[in-house]
Amino acid sequence: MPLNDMTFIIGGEAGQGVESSGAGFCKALARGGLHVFGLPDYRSRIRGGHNFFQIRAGTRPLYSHGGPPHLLMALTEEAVLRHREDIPAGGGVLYDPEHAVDAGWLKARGILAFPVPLGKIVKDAGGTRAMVNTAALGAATGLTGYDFSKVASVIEDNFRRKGQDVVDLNLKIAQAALDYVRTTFASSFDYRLEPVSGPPRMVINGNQAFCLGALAAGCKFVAAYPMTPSTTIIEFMSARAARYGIVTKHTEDEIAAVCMAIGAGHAGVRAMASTSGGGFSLMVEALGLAGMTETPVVIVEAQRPGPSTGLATRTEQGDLLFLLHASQGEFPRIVLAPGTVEQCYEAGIRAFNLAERYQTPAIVISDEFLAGAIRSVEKEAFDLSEATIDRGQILSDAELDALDGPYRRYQFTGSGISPRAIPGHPKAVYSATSDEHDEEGHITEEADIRTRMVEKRMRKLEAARQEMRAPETYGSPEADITFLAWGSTYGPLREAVDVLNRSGRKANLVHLVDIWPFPGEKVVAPLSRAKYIVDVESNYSGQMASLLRMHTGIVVNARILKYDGRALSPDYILAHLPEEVK
Amino acid sequence: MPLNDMTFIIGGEAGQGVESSGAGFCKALARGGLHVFGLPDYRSRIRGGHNFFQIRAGTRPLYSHGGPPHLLMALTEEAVLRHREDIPAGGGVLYDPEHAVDAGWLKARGILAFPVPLGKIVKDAGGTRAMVNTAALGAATGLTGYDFSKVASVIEDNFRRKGQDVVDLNLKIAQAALDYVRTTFASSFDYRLEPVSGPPRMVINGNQAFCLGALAAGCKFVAAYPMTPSTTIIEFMSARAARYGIVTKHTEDEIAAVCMAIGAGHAGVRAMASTSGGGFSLMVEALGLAGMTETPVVIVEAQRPGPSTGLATRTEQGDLLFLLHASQGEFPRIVLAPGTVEQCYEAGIRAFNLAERYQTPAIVISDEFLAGAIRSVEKEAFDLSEATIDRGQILSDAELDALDGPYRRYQFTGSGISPRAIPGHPKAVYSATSDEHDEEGHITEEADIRTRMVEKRMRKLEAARQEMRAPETYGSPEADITFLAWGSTYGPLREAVDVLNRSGRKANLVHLVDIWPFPGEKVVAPLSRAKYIVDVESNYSGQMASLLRMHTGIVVNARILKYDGRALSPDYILAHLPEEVK
Amino acid sequence: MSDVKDFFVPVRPTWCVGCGDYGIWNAVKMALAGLDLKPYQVMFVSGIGCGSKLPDYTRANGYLSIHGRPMPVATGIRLANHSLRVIAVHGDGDGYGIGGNHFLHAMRRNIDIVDIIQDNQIYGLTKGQYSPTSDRGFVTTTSPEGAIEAAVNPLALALAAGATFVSRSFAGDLKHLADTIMKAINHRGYALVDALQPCVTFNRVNTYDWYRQRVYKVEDETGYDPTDRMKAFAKALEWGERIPTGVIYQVEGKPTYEDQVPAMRAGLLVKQPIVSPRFAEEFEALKDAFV
Amino acid sequence: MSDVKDFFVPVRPTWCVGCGDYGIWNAVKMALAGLDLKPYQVMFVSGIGCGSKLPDYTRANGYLSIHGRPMPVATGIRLANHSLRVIAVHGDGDGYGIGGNHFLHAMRRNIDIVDIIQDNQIYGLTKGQYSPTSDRGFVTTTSPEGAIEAAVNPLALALAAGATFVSRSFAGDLKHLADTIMKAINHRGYALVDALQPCVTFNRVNTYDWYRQRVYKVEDETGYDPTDRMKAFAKALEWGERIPTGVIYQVEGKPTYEDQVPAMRAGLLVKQPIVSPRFAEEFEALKDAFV
Ligand SMILES: Cc1ncc(C[n+]2csc(CCOP(=O)(O)OP(=O)(O)O)c2C)c(N)n1
Ligand SMILES: Cc1ncc(C[n+]2csc(CCOP(=O)(O)OP(=O)(O)O)c2C)c(N)n1
Ligand code: SF4
Ligand code: SF4
Ligand SMILES: [Mg+2]
Ligand SMILES: [Mg+2]
Repeated sequence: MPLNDMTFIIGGEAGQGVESSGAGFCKALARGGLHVFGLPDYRSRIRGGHNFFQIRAGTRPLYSHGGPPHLLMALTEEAVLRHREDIPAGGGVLYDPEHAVDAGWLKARGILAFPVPLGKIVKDAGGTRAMVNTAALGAATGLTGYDFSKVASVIEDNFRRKGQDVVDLNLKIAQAALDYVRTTFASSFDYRLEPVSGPPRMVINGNQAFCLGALAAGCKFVAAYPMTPSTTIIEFMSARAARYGIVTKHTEDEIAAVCMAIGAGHAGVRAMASTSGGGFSLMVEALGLAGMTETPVVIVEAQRPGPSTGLATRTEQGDLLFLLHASQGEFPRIVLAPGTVEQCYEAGIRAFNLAERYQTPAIVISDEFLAGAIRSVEKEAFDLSEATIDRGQILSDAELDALDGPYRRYQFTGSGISPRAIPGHPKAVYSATSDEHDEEGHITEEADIRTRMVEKRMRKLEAARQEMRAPETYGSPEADITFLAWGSTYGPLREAVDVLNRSGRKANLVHLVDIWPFPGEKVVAPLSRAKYIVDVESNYSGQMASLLRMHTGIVVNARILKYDGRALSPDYILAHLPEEVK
Repeated sequence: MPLNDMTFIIGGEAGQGVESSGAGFCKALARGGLHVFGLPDYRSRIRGGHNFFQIRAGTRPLYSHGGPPHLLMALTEEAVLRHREDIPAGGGVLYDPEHAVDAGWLKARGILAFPVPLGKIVKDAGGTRAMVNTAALGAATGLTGYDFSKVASVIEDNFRRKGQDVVDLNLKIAQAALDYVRTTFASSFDYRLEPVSGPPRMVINGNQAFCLGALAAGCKFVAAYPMTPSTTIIEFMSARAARYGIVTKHTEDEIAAVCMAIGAGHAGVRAMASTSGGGFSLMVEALGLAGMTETPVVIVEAQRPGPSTGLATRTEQGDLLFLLHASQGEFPRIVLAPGTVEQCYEAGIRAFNLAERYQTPAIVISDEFLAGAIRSVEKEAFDLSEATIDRGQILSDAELDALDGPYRRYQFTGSGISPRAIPGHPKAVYSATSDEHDEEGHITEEADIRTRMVEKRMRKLEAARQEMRAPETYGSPEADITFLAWGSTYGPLREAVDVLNRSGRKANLVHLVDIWPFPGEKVVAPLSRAKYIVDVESNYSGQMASLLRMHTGIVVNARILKYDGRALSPDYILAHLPEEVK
Repeated sequence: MSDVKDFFVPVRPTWCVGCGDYGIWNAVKMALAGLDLKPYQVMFVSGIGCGSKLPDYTRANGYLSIHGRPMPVATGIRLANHSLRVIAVHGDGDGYGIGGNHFLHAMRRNIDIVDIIQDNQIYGLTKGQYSPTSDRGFVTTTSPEGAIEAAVNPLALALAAGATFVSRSFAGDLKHLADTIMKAINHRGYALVDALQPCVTFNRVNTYDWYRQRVYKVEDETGYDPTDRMKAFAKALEWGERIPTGVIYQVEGKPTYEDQVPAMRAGLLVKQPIVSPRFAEEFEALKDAFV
Repeated sequence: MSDVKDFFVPVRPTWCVGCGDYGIWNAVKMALAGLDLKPYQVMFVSGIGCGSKLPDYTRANGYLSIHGRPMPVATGIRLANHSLRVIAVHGDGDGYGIGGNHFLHAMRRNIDIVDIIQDNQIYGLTKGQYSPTSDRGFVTTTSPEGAIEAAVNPLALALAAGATFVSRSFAGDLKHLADTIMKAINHRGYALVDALQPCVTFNRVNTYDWYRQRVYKVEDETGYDPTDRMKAFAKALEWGERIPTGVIYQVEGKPTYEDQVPAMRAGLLVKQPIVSPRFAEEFEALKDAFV
């Protein structure tokens, strides 16, 4: 009887609350001390179609979705048809007998059919069709024998805003479904869940984690134009703007968004713009403006599959080389690609520190998978006391008062970093300019000053490169297979590495978060010991492998690439191992 | 007595006609069978400041500026101060004694002073101050003993539009200056020019040559927003639009420019947008649109030094890696980087053929140096009969009439190229879409179709890679030094190679025009024989060297890089040879 | 005669049940059929948004471009082939938000394009943020305390920008909308159709009822003269208790952009020979100019 | 008292002799001195163009941004530090051409920024292409047969877009221009100053004389009421033989954008502690919401 190790799928139409009930269930499981990983899969439409939400629950930390679903909670017929092939024998399908589900097909494959009159239960309780998902939650709780009080507490929290009546109604529905299942199917389902002891864990996605980091970093200004999968960043910050003294601005377009953030950064506050690839494309010109005027600004780019509009609600890592080289001319930038929610939180802090320390744009690159997938994680992982704030070289009022001679905003220095003055002080009067300029900021065309100014700016990359961190190495030190990864593929790969190592193989992974300035030597170190390097990326061309070769000469032995808009899973990676290392 | 081998500089304020008289003099020399190279150097201001124009004249084809100026035609005091240090002994300075020129300084260095009362000559002839440059031309003709009829014929052609009076006045002024010089200085100047026999040659710059190519290719639509150094393209085409049945559009911004070109390309005409780096930055999102909808469109990007506004009227090759990776997601594109005016002409034709053959954007990358420098070149080099037009796979009306079943615009094919139908035919009704789509063009989110559609698009790169041409190798086959270059540095490098080989060294150069899809093997071939590779680029980081390593693993031995906004010259290259090969 | 069925494709719209986009879709097809236009004679150009999916659901030439850029794409198409009836169709965020600059410049150009804005006063496809036409105080995820900007007034802007046809209609009044679109198609020059479009999912304020209680037709008003720009401006400023619909302004006889482009006088650009027979000769002359 | 000399920097303008930009430059400095503003209290934000170089020649905080984008940069600055008097100064191509969308949205936002457009009806810095305000028929290198678009009417647009202060002046009338700029600075909310600016090099039509023969001041007109939006619109449409200057429209008392942003009530954003003292506590609550 498999206990506390199972995978669910909740499937239904857009608008049926598939995602919210999935997330709610995850939270209920986490409140029972279980680890969870939840992955939404939805279409670029508001109602109808087929959405689903995958939940994995276990007693060890989970880093990825994947594996066959043991229980399918089908809110529509289509959900059954879409997923039934994946269900292993012994698994089950929970559905409303209103829907024409071929129970014979299921039984023939050893899959249990759990018809539950969800619609009727809701109706009898006096609920609306939108509450069917609550019924399904109750039913699933019943089938798996999980502790209803955990589910009930989440229902209470989620509906509290809507009033006690709504809370009670949902509780009633969930309870009724649970009772129905308990009486009808007793304990005929093998897969069981029960609370274990464990610390309270957060269930959080990458965008939320990044926002917590940005709040901890003292971000004061957020500008954005909505674009999936980045929209939840500006929405999260807007909801909390009044409380935390943040200005958020939904702008007329992405050009305005990044320009406003640059303006705010210039004026002295920590500022960011969040977007996805298409919006970033529109920010490219202003990115160079920030580079030239040495204005700190943070840009978050949550990737989705391109080119162009592509698959608006899906995932890909197709923008790496674009982000690294975007905008005309050459200037320093920082690029971080967190791979876990913990790293998202950390990137939220580091990006602002690095942007201000090097007075340059800092780009945080994530993707729909990382932005939207939720994971249980210890509260301590988001540690405020480690969130040191380093604003870099800013002249204090006293230092400015003491200044004699003109303030030289772009002073030539050994590090390339010139002390900043925040506008508004009588001694800090200068112009920043997108034209080439002299130390005081005045436009110049002199060849010598130009050369030195380019070198001054680019010199900043040297110190930045020093503080870029080595990739994380995880897995067997004596690996026969070394996976190379960046960003969101960390989780699935980590699980694949665990599977391999548990099966007696020797595998590890080398994962980059700090991407630019490319920490060449630190990347070479772990890879030079590698026997067989497999580059794993959610894109067509293996962009990290290209970058690696460009900067280190190392050529990977093989690539596992996926570009259908769905996240790489451990199963997929294992199934696609190159012949040589199979 | 050095005959027919000399360098001039005309220097003065913006607005004094430095560039037009330089270009006119070049034409006059070419009409005498001489080879010329002319390079304007001007500031981002409309009047005042210091502009200059360098002219080299010789009896062999010239590929670059460079070398010390033998005669400085100074229209201002500043011109003398700026350039006098560069003049060799035996050289001369022609100036108006109105200006406080230190003739003693010149004499002390063996430089001849040729004070000519240009202003007075103009005034006496009844001219305006704007005609002083004409006087200077006449004077230079006199000093060098050149055939005045050649100069006169250019004056006639240039001023004909303004009426015979203006022609006559300018001729009178030029003649008067010439007479003054002949009487006053006899033949005291060593450097002489005289007509030689030779075919009539064009004197043309890269933008003009590209436009001739585009006209030969049947380009019917040009959209642009003005931006130095690309503006002269839309201006050239606009001036000839009515005559050649071309629609040109100065748009509200660069986004509109490229979108209009894409729309026109979609509707079935050959269309292009021209811009510089900042404008290209704004076109990035739509670039991906063309990639996704498989719309042929040509984009010309004439680079200038960045980042951001940078040095608006100067030159750099800083945008290579940006152009290659611009826009979110992955899709095929073609990138050509012509290095000479002949190659610009050719690129004007090939870009349209490649864009239509592969139904994808084709980018032509040039820079201010190539766009604006003029060179004498045989008329035959621009051969219309070689300008074959290949529109790729377009379904004829008859083929469409015969179609049964729906038209599948994005049909899966072995080559990845799907036959196009031009909208307007009853059987060719379909939608192009920036979302991922199926063979008929309808939006889809299905993983399988997505994967196949990505592969179909990317497959186009394979055939395109095959037809990308090998780099040109020039120089000693047994070279000890191999220079690597792309785009506009061809000319200066070629001259540097000649100098080295003439001096007994063994040097050659490997120059890429066809950059993307990167013709890896064809680049490896010449470089694998190289003993010592020196990458020469007008940028800070050596972007071609990075690209080379990324795609071939080859690491260059050294780099000569320049990023002060001024074009690389043969002298500069020779002076900066790495110690190992000095 | 063509028929609405001619515009049928076997693709089911992904719009929410009850969405105003259905009304606009049906009205457009009625208008095309009413004018006896065939699918191959029409080119829809859209951007990105719920409503912008319309061309995917309609048999006709179509180009689903990127967010905010249908106008320049449509302009390029129209200049290359001015036999196509080009109809831009896109959301209020697309047209008045990110695409605002193209909106302005298309109008002063008087390019002969019908510009239908699916004006639901919200961002639908991105799940409910406030849009340029959202009223002050409108609460959404990006305006949690209520919008603090004045709403864009598309009709007033159009009048100021020099549009030659300015209209508004309502997705809940199919006949009036189809009629207005027909007039827009028949108009020579740029024609704005601001189509009020309930978003039943995210906009719980500006519902069918809300609009129904407010809209009235200027055609029903005795003496309303849509050729008077000042009157039209006053009318355009009305928004609140009463919302005018119909042709607010139309001036005929102004040259279109297409009328004035020399190269388009010879006929459709796309039908011109790629290089003219006498080009070889011309080319020699072109080169000679550099000699 | 501050003085025009306070705004002096030892950098010589690169403008052509006689350029209208000198007039605007002098008028701006006169206005600042007249209002006793100090260089550190003012932030100029420009784009790219001849006129956009003004901040480089003026002692004050400045940000020379990119072409068309001064308004959003200025908005970001202003939201971060609303003690700065933010003055955008840029060309007609910059402001009404490529920057048109930001122009529209800044106005409806009523952000408290003075927006001075150096309106020379031409692209100066790129050497003479026609601009959005070029009159129909104007011949340039990109309009060799004469412009075939109707010119943008900035004042009419501003009125339609909801601007609360709409004015025009002339670089050839220093006193009037300085005066108008002072009024614009004193206005709470977005303030447009369309400054007619002869480009002596590339615009040989709209010269000092051309403007001088046409401009008149609405202030001199008895009974002109700049608070009447309809009258202002009629006035804005005047262009040709007579060109109105002065404050065409002003409405006071409308809340600025800044007034309405909750986070800005606590004072200047830039002066807030980077993280508040009670943030540690708040942070625990933030995290707990995910448990
Ligand atoms: C450059 C860019 N930015 C943002 C988006 C995301 N996006 C898609 S639709 C949309 C707005 C939808 O609103 P609207 O145009 O009013 O259309 P509706 O969905 O309401 O019909 C946005 C912001 C995008 N696709 N491209
Ligand atoms: C994105 C971008 N496109 C084009 C340019 C080139 N450019 C510089 S100034 C200018 C227009 C100048 O006209 P205007 O704004 O009217 O200013 P003026 O020079 O007349 O003062 C242009 C197109 C640029 N710098 N950036
Ligand atoms: S979200 Fe709104 S606009 Fe979009 S389809 Fe649904 S109802 Fe229509
Ligand atoms: S080109 Fe015109 S706008 Fe520019 S500085 Fe000269 S006169 Fe002034
Ligand atoms: Mg909308
Ligand atoms: Mg201008």
